[in-house]
Amino acid sequence: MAWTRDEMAARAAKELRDGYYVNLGIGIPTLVANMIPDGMTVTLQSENGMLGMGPFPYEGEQDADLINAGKQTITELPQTSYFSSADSFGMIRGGHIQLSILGGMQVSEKGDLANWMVPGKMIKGMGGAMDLVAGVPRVVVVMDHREKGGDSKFKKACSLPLTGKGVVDLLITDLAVFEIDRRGGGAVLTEMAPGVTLDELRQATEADFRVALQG
Amino acid sequence: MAWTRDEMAARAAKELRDGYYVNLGIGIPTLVANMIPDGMTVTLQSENGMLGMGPFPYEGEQDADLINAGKQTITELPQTSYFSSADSFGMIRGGHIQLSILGGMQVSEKGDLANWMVPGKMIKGMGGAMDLVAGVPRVVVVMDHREKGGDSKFKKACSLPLTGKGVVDLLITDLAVFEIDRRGGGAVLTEMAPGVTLDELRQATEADFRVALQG
Amino acid sequence: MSRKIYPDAASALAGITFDGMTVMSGGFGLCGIPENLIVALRDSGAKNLTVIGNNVGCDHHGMWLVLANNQIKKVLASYVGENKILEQRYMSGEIEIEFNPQGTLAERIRAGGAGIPAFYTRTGYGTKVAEGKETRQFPNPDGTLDWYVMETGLTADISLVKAWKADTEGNLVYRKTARNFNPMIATAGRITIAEVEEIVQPGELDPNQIHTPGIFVQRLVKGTNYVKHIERVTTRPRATEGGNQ
Amino acid sequence: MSRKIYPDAASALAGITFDGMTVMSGGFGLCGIPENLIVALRDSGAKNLTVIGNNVGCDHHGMWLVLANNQIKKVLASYVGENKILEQRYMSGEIEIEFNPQGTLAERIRAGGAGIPAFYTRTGYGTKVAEGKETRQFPNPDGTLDWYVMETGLTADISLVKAWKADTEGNLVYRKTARNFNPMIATAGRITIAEVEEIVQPGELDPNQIHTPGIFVQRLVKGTNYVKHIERVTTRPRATEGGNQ
Repeated sequence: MAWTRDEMAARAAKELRDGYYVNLGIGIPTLVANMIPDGMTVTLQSENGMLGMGPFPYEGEQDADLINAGKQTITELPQTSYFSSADSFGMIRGGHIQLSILGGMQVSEKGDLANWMVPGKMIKGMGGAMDLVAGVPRVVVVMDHREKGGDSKFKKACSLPLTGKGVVDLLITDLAVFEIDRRGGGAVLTEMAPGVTLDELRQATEADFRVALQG
Repeated sequence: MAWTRDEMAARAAKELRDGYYVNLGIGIPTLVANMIPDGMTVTLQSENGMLGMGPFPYEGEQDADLINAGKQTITELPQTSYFSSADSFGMIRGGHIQLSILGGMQVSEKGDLANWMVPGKMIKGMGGAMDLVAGVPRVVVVMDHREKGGDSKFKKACSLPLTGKGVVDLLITDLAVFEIDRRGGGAVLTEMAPGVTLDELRQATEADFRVALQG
Repeated sequence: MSRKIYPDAASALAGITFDGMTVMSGGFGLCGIPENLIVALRDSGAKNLTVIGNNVGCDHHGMWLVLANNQIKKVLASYVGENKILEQRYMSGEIEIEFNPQGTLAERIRAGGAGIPAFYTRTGYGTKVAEGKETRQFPNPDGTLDWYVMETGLTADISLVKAWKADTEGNLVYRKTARNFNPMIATAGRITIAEVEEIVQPGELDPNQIHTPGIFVQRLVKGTNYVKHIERVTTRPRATEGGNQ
Repeated sequence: MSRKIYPDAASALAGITFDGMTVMSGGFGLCGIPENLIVALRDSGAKNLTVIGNNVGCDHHGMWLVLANNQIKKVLASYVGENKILEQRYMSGEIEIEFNPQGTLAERIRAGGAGIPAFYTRTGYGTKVAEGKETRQFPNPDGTLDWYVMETGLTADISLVKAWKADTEGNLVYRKTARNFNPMIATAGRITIAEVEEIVQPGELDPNQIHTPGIFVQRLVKGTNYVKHIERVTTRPRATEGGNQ
């Protein structure tokens, strides 16, 4: 049985470590913010210029000058700091954010990621995604395993234009978890959703992968 | 009769314009700070990270956290702002400082400047001089016309290692004032100290120059 | 001391706009945009503009007003969603869009203002963004090599920024995430115009805490009638008062 | 929340120094130098250091202490005057000095911290500084071409910075011109240690006014016994009280 969105986010949350500075993308990754284990200090970065992102404001207390990268109103925390976009991406590109969790359209077995454009459709732009995957030392992608039509989104090579080449370290889908070697060493299956069989997974997956299931 | 240090500084002060942001080097250029005409607003930059440099503090009020690029204690003004060295030189390199007045060891007729090292002697370093001459759109050099031994310091080509190539717009010496074309168009004599004759000046000068004396 | 101050946005833009000019405008989405100056830019009628900013407004707000008035020829941005007119004109070829990764765009603008003509970044290597650009390898601290893309600095004929407070010298302070692209854009304009919510006297802002020194601001105006439209109001319910009593 | 705080400078450096490491240290002259951390670096005994900073202390002060203790092999700086031991060892070839223009040094450190492996600057073109470096032309806005020098980013094994105040998260605020190189150096260390005059609780510093966000600070210590030696005390006489009465 495939993992739910919340279960995928919960699996991504296991990548958090005490003291980490983390950037969360839009969609399922946003749910990870609510799954930080008690007693663990994790500081959330918003690439529009904020460290220490707090929860949504109470109704009526929203501040137009305080939004996250998804343009949602948020709040500050006692340890919050604000800075410019140049300083924000200096932080990101310089490798100071330990972990980035973001969504994807396609991931390849070499760690390539496509998540910003579909040829022939309106291009909205890559926003900060290309900088995040290029700069953050550990990148986790959370996405459905298959297209609605059934095609595998975990591929030998991405067919969509890339967001980054050799940038994904861990892929979490609704069916399984794969560790990927950015330097071309291939993908390794480490976990499967309950009830999913290896045969079913191979059927649903275009990418090659080795199997090293945990405990 | 040669100009005094104060007279050279006063001539340099004529280069100031209302609203200018200006960087003054150590030595004679520092004197220019006291010669800003009444009613003219000139903001002084100190490249260690300050705009709006005020006068020396009253005795006993010096603050170790408030120095200029010459490491002298100074004061702030109501309009003062502080910033990092990277931001300071971004300002300088980006052409935002309108005028730099600094000392020199040698200037060439092509606008080359040497003012940071003498081969065989201890090198102290160029500090911010190379950035200033490379970044500021108008560079004025104030220096003695001759070495103590009598050799001309305004030369066909600098014999000392350069601080910048094609960077000087105006040379003020104790004997004369020359406009210089950074792009290789040569030097033009525009003023002479009182009592100095053109023959004497040519004797004292290695550089070629045209003559277009003012007024 | 107050020679930088103009009575309103229209007069602050008067005499310096021209067809074909490049304009940078601060803001992230609609957060921290120079609302008054954008309206004045629309009213100036200047055409064939190249507009540089993270976004180009969204339907009915911000730089969309200039777009809808047929003044924009080319856009450099990182994200242009929620903007139907732009979508139509881009698909029809009427408007050219150069997509820049957000961090690359921010750094290109900083570079332009800081006299850096070009720099290298890993961002975009191996993607469409790197097509036609110089790429090369540089060593990591551990001796391994990575590939990088050369990106160039950006400057503008006019930069429009929005700050929270200014003093009469043009020293600026931004508020919360409304800072975003404004500080770099302030440095990259041949002429930079700042609009602010409040103008105070020199000495009222802490000199230790100026975000943009006045040297970068040539013209200053106090904005009026701020809308500060929020694209996505997200809130949580307030716990019922006295809940568990 | 206070896991970054160490009881003193010696413990903040314990276990992370090693022979041959690269150390960056903030300050301009003796203004804004991490006095306590420099003493701890000397006491660590780590040798063959490469030291990066605008200066290397001056006689009997600052990084001079580490120099006099024979721990430095190489220096990257913009100015090293007023330092007799350094002069002797440089002339005798015992110590290598790589002179960097001050702005280039500041930008190289910023680049190192910001993931920029290299950039171009006009500074130093046609001088000794450009020897052995790549040079190339880039266009100005007016279409003319200028020559530029390629400079590379700098990082360090350990960065030592001095700030005025910190909160327990490592957010830093600097004071006046004691800021200088400290903010960039804070970003460029694999491990950055900050010493401050005062540590406050989160929320006591204005989040709008943090100079160095805590993400850059791995270790934090409250310094003691600040000397803040002034190299050149320059003052003006106080007008006689009641002067003209």
